[in-house]
Amino acid sequence: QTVAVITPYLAQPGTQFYVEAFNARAAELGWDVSVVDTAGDVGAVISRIEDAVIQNVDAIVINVDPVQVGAGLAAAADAGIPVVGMDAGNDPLLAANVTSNGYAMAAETAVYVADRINGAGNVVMITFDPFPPVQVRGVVADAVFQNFPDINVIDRITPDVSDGGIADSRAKMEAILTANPAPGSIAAVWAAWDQPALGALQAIEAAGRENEGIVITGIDANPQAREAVAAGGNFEATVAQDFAGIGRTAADTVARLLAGEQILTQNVYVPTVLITAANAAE
Amino acid sequence: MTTLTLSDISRRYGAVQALQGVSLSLQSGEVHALMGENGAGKSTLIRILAGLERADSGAFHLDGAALPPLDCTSGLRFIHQELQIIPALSVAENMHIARPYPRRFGFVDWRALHRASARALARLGLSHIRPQQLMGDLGPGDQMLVRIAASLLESATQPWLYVMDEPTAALTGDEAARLFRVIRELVTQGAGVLYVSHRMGEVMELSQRVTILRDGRLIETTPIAKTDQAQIITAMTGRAMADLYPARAAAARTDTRLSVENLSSGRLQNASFTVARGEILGLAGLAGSGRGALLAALAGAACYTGNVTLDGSAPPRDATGAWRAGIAHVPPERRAEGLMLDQSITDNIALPHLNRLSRMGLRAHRRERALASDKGQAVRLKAASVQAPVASLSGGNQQKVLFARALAGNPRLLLLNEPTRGVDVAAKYDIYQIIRDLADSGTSVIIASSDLPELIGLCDRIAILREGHLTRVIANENLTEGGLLTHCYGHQGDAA
Amino acid sequence: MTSIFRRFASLLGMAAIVLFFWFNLPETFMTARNWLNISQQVSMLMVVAVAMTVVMAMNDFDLSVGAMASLAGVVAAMLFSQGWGIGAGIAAALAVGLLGGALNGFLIAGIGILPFVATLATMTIFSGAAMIVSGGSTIFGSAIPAEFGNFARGGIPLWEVDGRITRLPALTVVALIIAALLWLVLEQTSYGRRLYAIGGNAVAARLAGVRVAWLRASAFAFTGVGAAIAGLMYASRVASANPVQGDGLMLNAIAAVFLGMTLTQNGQPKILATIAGVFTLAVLENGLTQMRVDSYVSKVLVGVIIVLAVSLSAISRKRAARG
Amino acid sequence: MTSIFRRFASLLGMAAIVLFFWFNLPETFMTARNWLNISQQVSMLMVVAVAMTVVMAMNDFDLSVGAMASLAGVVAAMLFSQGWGIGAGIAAALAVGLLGGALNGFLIAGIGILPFVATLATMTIFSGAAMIVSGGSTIFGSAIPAEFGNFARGGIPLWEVDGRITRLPALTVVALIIAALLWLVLEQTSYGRRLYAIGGNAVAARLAGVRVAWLRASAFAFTGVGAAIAGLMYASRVASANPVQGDGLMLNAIAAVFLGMTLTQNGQPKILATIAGVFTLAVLENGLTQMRVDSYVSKVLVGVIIVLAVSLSAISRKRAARG
Ligand SMILES: Nc1ncnc2c1ncn2[C@@H]1O[C@H](COP(=O)(O)OP(=O)(O)OP(=O)(O)O)[C@@H](O)[C@H]1O
Ligand SMILES: Nc1ncnc2c1ncn2[C@@H]1O[C@H](COP(=O)(O)OP(=O)(O)OP(=O)(O)O)[C@@H](O)[C@H]1O
Ligand SMILES: O[C@@H]1[C@@H](O)[C@@H](O)CO[C@H]1O
Ligand SMILES: [Mg+2]
Ligand SMILES: [Mg+2]
Repeated sequence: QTVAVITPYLAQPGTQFYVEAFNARAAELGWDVSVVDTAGDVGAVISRIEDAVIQNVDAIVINVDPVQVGAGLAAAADAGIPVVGMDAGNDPLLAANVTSNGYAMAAETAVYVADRINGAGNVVMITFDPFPPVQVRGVVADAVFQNFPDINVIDRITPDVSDGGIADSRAKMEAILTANPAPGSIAAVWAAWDQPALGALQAIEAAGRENEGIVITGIDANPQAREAVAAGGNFEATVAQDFAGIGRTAADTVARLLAGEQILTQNVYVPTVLITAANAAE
Repeated sequence: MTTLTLSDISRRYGAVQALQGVSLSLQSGEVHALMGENGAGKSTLIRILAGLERADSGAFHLDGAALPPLDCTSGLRFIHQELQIIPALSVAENMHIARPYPRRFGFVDWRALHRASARALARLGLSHIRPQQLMGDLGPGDQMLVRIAASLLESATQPWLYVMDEPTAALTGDEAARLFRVIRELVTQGAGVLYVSHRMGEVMELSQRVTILRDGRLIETTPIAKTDQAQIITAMTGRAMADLYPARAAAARTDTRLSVENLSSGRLQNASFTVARGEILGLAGLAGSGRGALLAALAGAACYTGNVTLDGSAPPRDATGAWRAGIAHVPPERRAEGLMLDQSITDNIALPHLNRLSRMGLRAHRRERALASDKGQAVRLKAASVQAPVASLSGGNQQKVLFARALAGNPRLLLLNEPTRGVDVAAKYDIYQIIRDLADSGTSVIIASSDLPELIGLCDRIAILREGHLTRVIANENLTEGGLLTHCYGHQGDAA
Repeated sequence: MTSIFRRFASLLGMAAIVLFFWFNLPETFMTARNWLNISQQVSMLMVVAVAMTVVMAMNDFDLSVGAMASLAGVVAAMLFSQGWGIGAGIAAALAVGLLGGALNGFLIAGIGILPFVATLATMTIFSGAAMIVSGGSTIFGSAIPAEFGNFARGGIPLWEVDGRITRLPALTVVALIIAALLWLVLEQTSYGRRLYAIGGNAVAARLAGVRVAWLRASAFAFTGVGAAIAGLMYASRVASANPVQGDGLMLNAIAAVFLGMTLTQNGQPKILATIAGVFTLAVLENGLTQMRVDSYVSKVLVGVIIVLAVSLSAISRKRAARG
Repeated sequence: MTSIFRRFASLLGMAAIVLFFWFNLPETFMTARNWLNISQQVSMLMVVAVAMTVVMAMNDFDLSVGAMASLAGVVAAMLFSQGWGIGAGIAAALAVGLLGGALNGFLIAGIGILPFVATLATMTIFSGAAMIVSGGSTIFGSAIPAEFGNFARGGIPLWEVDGRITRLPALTVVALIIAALLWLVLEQTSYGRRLYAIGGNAVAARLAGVRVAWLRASAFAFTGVGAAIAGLMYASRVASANPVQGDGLMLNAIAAVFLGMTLTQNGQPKILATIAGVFTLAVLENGLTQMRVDSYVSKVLVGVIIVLAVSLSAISRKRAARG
């Protein structure tokens, strides 16, 4: 059986991991998998879905906001080919979406920040609204911080992610540090994913302000972030998404569909774990 | 009769006063020549007339009524000095750039376009040029003729004045003759012509009145009948000019410097000849006879077959090697093939000589500038400074930059293709003198020119090229223009 | 002759690509369905590329087309979400395209800024504006009227086999109409011919009395509208609008025009050639995906194949110049 | 005279930007620390931009620099992770830059493909190669030798206040050295002068004895190495290598060179002017972020300010041309 995995985000560490796990499971199941990366071009995902439909694959897996590729989903639906989302989003044309709970992850790190700074201080948020799974995290963190009258969000940055997310976040953070030179003037940096958290960490270390107790949190627990958290510096917490679990579960979900099963709840959540210095090494 | 009067026109570029209080009155029904040295302000005046540039001060009157500058252009047709073509478009489209294209249902009517263009081309006798042909595929002479033909296109309002800025600079004798025939025809039909040229002969022959500019000022406007060549030259240059051509060396030269056997390149086939040390060899021929091909081959700009030796050994076959071996050349198209217009005079002159001027690859700016001002002076270059961009120079002065570049290496062999195109009389005389001095010091010179008096005045021997063959080399004794032309056309040709 | 061979050389390259896929994908590649599919996939790029051809005819560039496509998409979507009708929203988006294009034209022809700099700056401006308008996120769902999204799914019925109707996709139709219009403008009107005159030699055109500034400005306005149309097509195709969704169109459009230029007589940008360029890029993507080549390897292959195709024409041009 | 005013006009624009931020951020903007910081942030872009200046002097472009920077970074990181030493890894990455640049040079000068097309194709190739080499993911952590990452954190100690040492960042030093070298090459050698001659009129340069093909090819090779150096600097700065991390450098580098060109006498690309262009872009980002301008709004502002700065010079140039 042939399955096409189509994503614009293969360069992202998270995507890498679940695609690998998906492939591993698919190999066990004896499938023939082709992985297509459109390198950030969401519109091209539609085209590649259409191409896969013409090839008459048995199933399609996407890792992109399904709302934006509706035309492709419709083509697949017309041809009766099931489409499964892997950390994608919701859409009636999607048979199922296997993902982590973004709302929950953001709540965990935002609350971690609020607790660590005792509900008071200036917080810098690094968010990215153009990508829906990340956008929801910002919404939740906003809500959490708003609920603390003494927490003040002094800046909400959208970094340029075309460089992988670290370098531009770092440059922006350096400017913010320069603009707030007094020790203690920044209490925490809440980042919606790990790359900007790492950029912020590098900026703080380069500015020689690692001893002010600025708390940084991220989401994803990618290995570089895990190392940083384990090192016990400013980067204190992140959330491990079970990327491998998402990939494996997505493959299993496809298998169930190919076996003719109906999936009842559209979202299939794979559990996550808050990572701090205590459990980072595991 | 229509009269356009320009009064008190001035124009300054930075430190250069290009025009200073010039007044002029142009009439239908006559050829009015505009003369002056390179940089005198002729083209500037024409650009102002065309509305391409604003005058700092001055007024225009058409038949006595004052006009805003741009309004007088409707009855005028312009041929500007620098050959302005669009190589990638067809001849017909080039002719119609500024005209409404013939249309049907709002869309271009290509057949009508081509027919109208063909009619205008026919008026100049250019039946060998097809309207559909690409402009870039034509030679420079033909390109200029097309531009002239464009001004002859029929239109609703018939023009009353044709303004031509050095139209013959790139033309050969017979091409020019066709133009003169049309000019006379236009004048007979009642139109006027404002005519700029550095060629004394054609001015004397064509025009009824002549206006002379010097350093941006009006010297005089006189009927041609009341003046002569010597007076015009004196008015232009401010000094009397004696002999136009330097005296030739008395003794015949014998030691061969360049020997060419069976050279074929492009349209040139199996040319054989020799040039002695210190000799000036002229190349005479009609357009497309192979003069350019011969010079390009020797300059290392084109591949060739055949045996060539320079001082006994084979010269390099690429341009870089040629310059290093002391073979300098002046290409025929100064803008396309010669100059970096936006760069300084120094940079343009020093370019082929950088190796010699620099030390271990590092540039010696001071020596470059010294070389440029030295050679610039030698050719009487008129420029604000040697650091000025070449684009700010008048056409003739741009040509002098190229000539200065070729001189700068004290070449063994100097290859010149139309070197005095657009150069004024006084400067031409200087250039001729320089060429002769170089020859006397041992340089061998080959010069192709469509200006036959120039060849006759300057060369020791003249090679005749016809349809790609070098038919003969004749000693320059008692040659006349007519005689030379007869050779160019072949024996049974018509020398008119 | 020479130019015929040169054009032939490049066409040969393109034909070789098609034949290669035909041979390797005998069942699916050379089918009406696949080609209709490709035609729909490229329709947005085609509109941007033909619009780009207009300014490139003048030897100019417009780097802002991608950002403008994104902006037009989010503007329309935003207005839809505020209750505007489809017609009004589309009209507003096109007006934004016209204004943005006119701004480019003004900066370039009026102020005299180099096209590259001016459109790089407006690219940033349009892109930032798209972010601001949309709040940085995707506008979708009930905000987008169903008819708007349905448009891209519809098409002109061609034939029916086994109850399945094959359609000429609506987006393909739009792209063809716009390409035809711009072909008429560039090739068959004096306006278009003057743009080529400017591209061939701007100084000559000015000396001859062509109103260079005015023509340049208007051509950029045209291109802005073209980009906006592409943005609307994109939004309709994805039934949503995202502030960066059109950005990738810019480099691809330029690539398509340049590829096309290897087909034309004097290396001029021409509408038909641009369309061939667009299809070359699209066919490569389509064929390589269908052959299930790894996407990274296929990226390298696309580059290599373009180099080879273009080399053919470059070498034959050199030959021609030499002999 | 005219050109002095023109250059003055553009410098005025740039000075106005600096003054504006100085005034609005009196405590933090005009500090040595902030400027050292900026110098470090721009160091990669500076290297790419000065390398780009070399080909732009010939009136050419290199669109592949960003992809080459990414490729060089992942090649070095990959080799490190396979146990290569730092020196060997860096040498290999530079060799990749040289080869890639030479490939560009060969396609452009040897085969005769337009620089835009050739480097667009190699951009795709290099980018795909970077994906293949890295498997598409970020290489980091223990794979990257600590000294490699530490290099970017180090610098030359300048002075000490309250026990805190202020350093001239190592990346800044590298960027300055490369800029100085390329300044020497372009402005003070016959080689550089010949590149400008090619840029002024390639046909005339060839007839005047310049070995155009050879010089063009070698200049592209230079630029490839420059891009590779920037990629290594980038990897050192983020202590990791990602197959797309350098991609954004390309457009910014071109923007910087063009911005710089508004400062020079005949609008020629010059190293010092490019550096001014690079700093203009960086100062805008830095100042606007410090002023806490919304990221989207600041994007629009960057575009607007560039337009204004460049307009000043364009308008004064027009004035000058008029008299
Ligand atoms: N755009 C410009 N910028 C600066 N100086 C200029 C410009 N155009 C013309 N000049 C100067 O104005 C003077 C007159 O130039 P113009 O071209 O009118 O001379 P001309 O009489 O036509 O000479 P030629 O016989 O060589 O064509 C020259 O000194 C020239 O250098
Ligand atoms: N001195 C030179 N240096 C470099 N290139 C030259 C030189 N002379 C001529 N050329 C070039 O050589 C080519 C052939 O010359 P051209 O077109 O004049 O043909 P031709 O048959 O030689 O005609 P003619 O006899 O009228 O010169 C042209 O491209 C021309 O520009
Ligand atoms: O969920 C992850 C995010 O955390 C971010 O890393 C980008 O890729 C997505 O798949
Ligand atoms: Mg003149
Ligand atoms: Mg000739």
